[in-house]
Amino acid sequence: MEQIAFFCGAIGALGGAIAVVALKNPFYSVLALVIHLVFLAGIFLLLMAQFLAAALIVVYAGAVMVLYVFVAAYVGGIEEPRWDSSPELKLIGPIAAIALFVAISIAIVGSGLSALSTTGPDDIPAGFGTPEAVGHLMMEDFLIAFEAASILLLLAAVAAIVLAGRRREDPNKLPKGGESS
Amino acid sequence: MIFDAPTIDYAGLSPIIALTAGLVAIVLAAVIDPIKRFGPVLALLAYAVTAGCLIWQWNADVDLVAGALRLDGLAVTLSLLAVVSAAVAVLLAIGDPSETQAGRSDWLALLTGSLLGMVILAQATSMLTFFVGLELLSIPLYALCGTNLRRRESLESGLKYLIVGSVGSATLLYGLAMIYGASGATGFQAIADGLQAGDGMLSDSLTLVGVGLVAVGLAFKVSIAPFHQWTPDVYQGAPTPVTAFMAVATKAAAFAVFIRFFEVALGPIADQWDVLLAALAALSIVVGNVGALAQSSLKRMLGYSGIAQAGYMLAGIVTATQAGVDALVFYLAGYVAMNVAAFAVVVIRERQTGFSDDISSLRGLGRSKPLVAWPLTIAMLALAGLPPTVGFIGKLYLIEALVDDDWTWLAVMIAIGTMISLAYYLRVAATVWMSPADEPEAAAIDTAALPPQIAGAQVDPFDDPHADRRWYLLAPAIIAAAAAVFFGVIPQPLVEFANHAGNALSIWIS
Amino acid sequence: MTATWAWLVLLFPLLGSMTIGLTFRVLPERTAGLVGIAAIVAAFVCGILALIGLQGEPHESRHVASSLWEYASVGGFTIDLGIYVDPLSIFMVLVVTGVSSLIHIYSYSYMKSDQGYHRFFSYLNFFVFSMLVLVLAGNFIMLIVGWALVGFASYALISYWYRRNTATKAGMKAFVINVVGDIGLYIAAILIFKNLGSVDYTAVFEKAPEVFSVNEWEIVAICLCLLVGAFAKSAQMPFHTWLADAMEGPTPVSSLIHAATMVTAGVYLIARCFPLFELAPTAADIAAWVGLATLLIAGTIAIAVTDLKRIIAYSTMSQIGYMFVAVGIGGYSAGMFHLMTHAFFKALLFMAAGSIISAMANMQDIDKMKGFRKAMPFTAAMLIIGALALSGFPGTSGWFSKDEIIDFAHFRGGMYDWMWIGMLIGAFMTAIYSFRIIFRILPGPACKEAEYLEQHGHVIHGEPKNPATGQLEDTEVGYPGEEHHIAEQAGGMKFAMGVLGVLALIGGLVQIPGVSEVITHFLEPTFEDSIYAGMHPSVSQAWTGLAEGALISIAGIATAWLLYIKRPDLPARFRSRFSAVYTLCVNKWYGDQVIDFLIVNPVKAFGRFCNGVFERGVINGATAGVAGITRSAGAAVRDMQSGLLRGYAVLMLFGILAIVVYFLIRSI
Amino acid sequence: MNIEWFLVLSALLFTVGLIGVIVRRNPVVILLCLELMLSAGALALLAFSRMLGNQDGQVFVLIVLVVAACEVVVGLGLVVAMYRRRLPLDVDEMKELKG
Repeated sequence: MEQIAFFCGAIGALGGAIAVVALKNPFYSVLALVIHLVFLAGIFLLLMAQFLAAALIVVYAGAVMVLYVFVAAYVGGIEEPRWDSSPELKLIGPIAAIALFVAISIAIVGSGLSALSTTGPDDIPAGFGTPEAVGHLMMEDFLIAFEAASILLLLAAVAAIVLAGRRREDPNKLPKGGESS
Repeated sequence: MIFDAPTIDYAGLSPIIALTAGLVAIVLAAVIDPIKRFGPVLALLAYAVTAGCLIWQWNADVDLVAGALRLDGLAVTLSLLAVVSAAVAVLLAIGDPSETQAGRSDWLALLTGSLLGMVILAQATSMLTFFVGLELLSIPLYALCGTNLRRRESLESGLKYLIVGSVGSATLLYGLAMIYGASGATGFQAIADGLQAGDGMLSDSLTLVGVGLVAVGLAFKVSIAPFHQWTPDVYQGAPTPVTAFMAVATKAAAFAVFIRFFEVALGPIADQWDVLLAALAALSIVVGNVGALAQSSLKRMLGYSGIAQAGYMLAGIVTATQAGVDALVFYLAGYVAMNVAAFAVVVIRERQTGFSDDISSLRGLGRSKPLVAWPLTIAMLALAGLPPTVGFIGKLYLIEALVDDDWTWLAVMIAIGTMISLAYYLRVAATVWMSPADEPEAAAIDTAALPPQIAGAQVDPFDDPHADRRWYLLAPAIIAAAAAVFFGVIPQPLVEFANHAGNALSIWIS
Repeated sequence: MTATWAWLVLLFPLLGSMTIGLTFRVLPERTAGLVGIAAIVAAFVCGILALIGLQGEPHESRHVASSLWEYASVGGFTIDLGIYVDPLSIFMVLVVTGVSSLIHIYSYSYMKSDQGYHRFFSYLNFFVFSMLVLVLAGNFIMLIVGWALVGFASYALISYWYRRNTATKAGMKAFVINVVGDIGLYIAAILIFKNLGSVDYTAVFEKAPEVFSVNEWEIVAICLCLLVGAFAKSAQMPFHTWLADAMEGPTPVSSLIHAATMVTAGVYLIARCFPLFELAPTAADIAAWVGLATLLIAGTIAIAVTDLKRIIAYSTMSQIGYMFVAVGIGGYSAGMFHLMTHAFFKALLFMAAGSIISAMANMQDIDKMKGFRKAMPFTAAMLIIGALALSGFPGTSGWFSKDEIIDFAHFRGGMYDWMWIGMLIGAFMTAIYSFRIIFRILPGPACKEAEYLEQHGHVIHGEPKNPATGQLEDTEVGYPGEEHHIAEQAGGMKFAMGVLGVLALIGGLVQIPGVSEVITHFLEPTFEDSIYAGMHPSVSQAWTGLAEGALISIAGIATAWLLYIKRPDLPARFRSRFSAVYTLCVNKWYGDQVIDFLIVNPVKAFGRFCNGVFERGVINGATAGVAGITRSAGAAVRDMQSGLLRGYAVLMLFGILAIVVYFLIRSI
Repeated sequence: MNIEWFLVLSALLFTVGLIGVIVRRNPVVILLCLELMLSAGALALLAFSRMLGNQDGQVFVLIVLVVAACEVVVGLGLVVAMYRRRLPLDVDEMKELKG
């Protein structure tokens, strides 16, 4: 049962990921990522990370993807031209990446860590992966990381305003066509 | 379940608290227009308080907040370096187009946030704080690079930095995950213990590949070849005050965690990674120095030179000795002085010449503006490692530490790299002093000396022909240059400073 | 007390340089010159006081190591800002400051109309300071500092006329080659520290015999690295190409840096590190052989080229070759003695050449100079004295010093006899090329410039042209100025040349075999631990050597006379007195032609070959090759930096892949 | 289900993301691919967390999600800024800086 769930999830997540890369229209790529995230959340559940699975769906597939959709819609669904300035990259890049995958897989499979070929300990504490457990850890052991992450969110908001917000200055103050090329 | 709040040592946490408070104040100030003008004052004040807290905690040696952070000599010294370079960046940014367009307070908030990331990173002793500190450092920097919204190069550099940087972060994360799996812990000390306790984990493929991926992620942040390629592009494209900040402070913070993670968490397997880091250092020395040779943009040249300098510094980690860490911190401190002097002059020249940082725009500077020319010359000589500047002593220490630990070949690489670097550093110095001034009439109106970089613009509103008389630009240049010479003649105080950092690691390394 | 004086020796030139450099806006020009002169003279006086102090010590404690402060210390490594005063360093100090004082005085007049007067004196004082740091250094780090500063000063002074393209190029070339030498020195210092745990002279020289056995590869490697530094700075093969180009600098610079002081630093280095070289005789022999090769090749080139300053420059290389042979085979005091006399007569020759070149309105081709004997009697006399001393004419300083070296090689015997023969050939060539200058420039009908000078009493003002390219010069910032100065009309120049002339003539009297061996005795405390300390040719051997030297020298001068004086009018004389047949049969065939055929042409051809194929082709080729590799590597780095983000990602990917695979392999 | 399988899946996702960064030219899609790479790291962390019975990894993943979101926000901000400046949204056209 667990195997079936895993393979379904894996195929979905991987298919979504490949679709992100393969689809020409960025709009569809965003949707593919949503699919990927949904399946990934399922895999998270298999790993007893209920809270994170929920967070992934709600925050990520929900909120962040909406941002993507907005931007993709705003800038328009630009189809990438067939012509490629450096076709060789399209060839050697994936080959090298697959080689990297093979190398990392060898490292994982070849590791002497015996726990890797188990499903993990059975005597895990009750409430493993629940919001309560994660929340406790966050407030007790990883308070600084949590606070820093919240500051990071604040800064990201500031950055977004700086970069994408409407300029308040008088547009006449800036020279027109002030483009360097 | 009972909530078990961690004990918080407020004295030890004071630098971070001060900086966070400053950050919040700056963000709030953005809303209130009358205060907005005083953003730089506010930022400098916050940095001063932070620096004060750091100096207050000079002799601290404590674990903070459930082992997430550790305030010790290494953290204090490298945080101070980051704070100083951030303060310089604030000064250099006054009146800069990037700052003006981004809205002064917002720009400063991003800068302060990045600085906060650095201070956290310098103290990080857990993978979580490590990762989040690194991202807190980087993400505001990505945005800062793009803040000169009118310039295509600026946006381009921001996006390039973001994309390549995120690839680096993802790689780092992947490596951290593997080490977490191999050691079963997230705290640095616990990782070391876990690796030693585990059965054969010290040379396990999972551990080592994890180490490799972490090395990649960190190498990316400190611009070590072959993960350097963003450096020249981003240095050139980003607004110069940001480049100045990035060049110096990022290195300080990233090297702090580099040292800590490799010497503490991965200290037990130092003989596994030292050859790799040595190879990366050597490659950086070659790539950086060779790449800098034919550059015509000063910022780009400094970018390549930064790659080479990062290679020199990485050599200090390779030794995995206290002497190596001392040498690295010493070099880093000297590097702050040299780079600040160089970039301050670049800012001055940019504003006078319509934002061109071409080396030819320095022609005849020695005659017309000796106050600007001298800091640049000293910076170049110091970067080149000529005596009697701090760069010379720094290289000497590095070489000594390497030789002492039987890394003679790497020491020789440093010597050779230094010699190659003379060619491009001295070219700049020679341009400043030897080439004749431009035609007299052009010299009178400096802005006209070079064709405006921005086509179609009659007069750039940010051009400032009197930039060489602005104290906030000139003072950093002169003070930094003076420091580069002073510590070259009397290096002992800086040696003590570096020793303070090295001593903090004396439990872990010889 | 001695140490205090030695510190003052260092202080004055530094102060002078800084004073002139910082106050150039307010200080009147001539005052700047005077400040410069005063600083060096003060250093010279302090040098003498240090000498007196040192001589007051008992023989075995005539060395003082003094440290001003501990410069820096890290771990087990301390660097003292320390000097080492012993007879050798004081000897060098006196030579450097003495000759520099005179050259400063010369420059005071010679550079009068140059626009960059302040700059010149500031640089020149800075150079002297650097050179003194080099010779007084008490450890290898200070030595490197001095070494680097000297290179930097030399670079600045060669490209002093920075609007001259050729000058800036020459400066760069000199700098690059010097930097190669610096790398050698750097690596040597690293290795010394690694093996001996210290960089202090005293500690290093004491410990070296305990740590190394003779000819152990490590000590040989150290010495070879030192030699790379020495060869580069002293323009020995294969690092010699920069010296001839360095003549683009003002003549006083050529005289001071590229004849009398800086280029002898390599000789000093070997003499200073003799305990190391005696542990590595292979390296010492290499030094000697390279010196021999340089002296021969540079000698032939000097016969072939026609640019006045370049002839003297090649002759400098050749004479330094002698010094390298001397210190390479253990004749340290002979080498230092030749270093001193060479400083006298070579500085003198350059000064005289400068005077002539001024009169020629910066023309440097000796084929165009003629008949200056009457127009410039003083310069002519000085030129002759210099040439006599250079060619080792009996009684002059060069005779004593050069033949001491030659004789020492013969005395060592064995394979050093080959060096002896080589050096005798070199001495013969020296006499030829030095008198080639004399016979070309002085006698005969006056050329246009000489005639003008004779008739009008002042020098001709030609169009300022670059002697190398023929382009018009920029007199504003890039030229000796529109007005030229010659020794006959400028007191400073005359004084400096006069003093040096006297020294070149009689300077050798301090070291007459069997009579007064001042130099040897003076340097004895330094070299008494040398394994060659007791080895001296006997007095009779020495005098035999001197006699040989005298013969060779006179033969060389006679040959030069035959070639450059007699031959031009020989045919005419014979045609008028004898029948055409006789002339053809006897004199022309058996006289000049034979010499021409047997000696002159081969030598000339060889010189041309050296100059052309060897220098341009091989050496420059190698230099260009290294530069080319660096450049193409730079191009490769820049090509990879395509701006293409995806390219960067691919490179990163390859980096990650390589590291992961590396660790995978390690984990097996 | 053995932990190895999860790890191999995460390696595969990492690779796919990396390939995407290399072959795609639209910056928005590249940002999506970066998400993939980060989620691969998150998956590995969770797998190890499960394997070790240690929840540190879960907190780490939460932080990673926050970081990824922030990266996206800044990245999209830059994309919008470029679009406003009418710069081509194609990383191959970003060749102003090179050499």
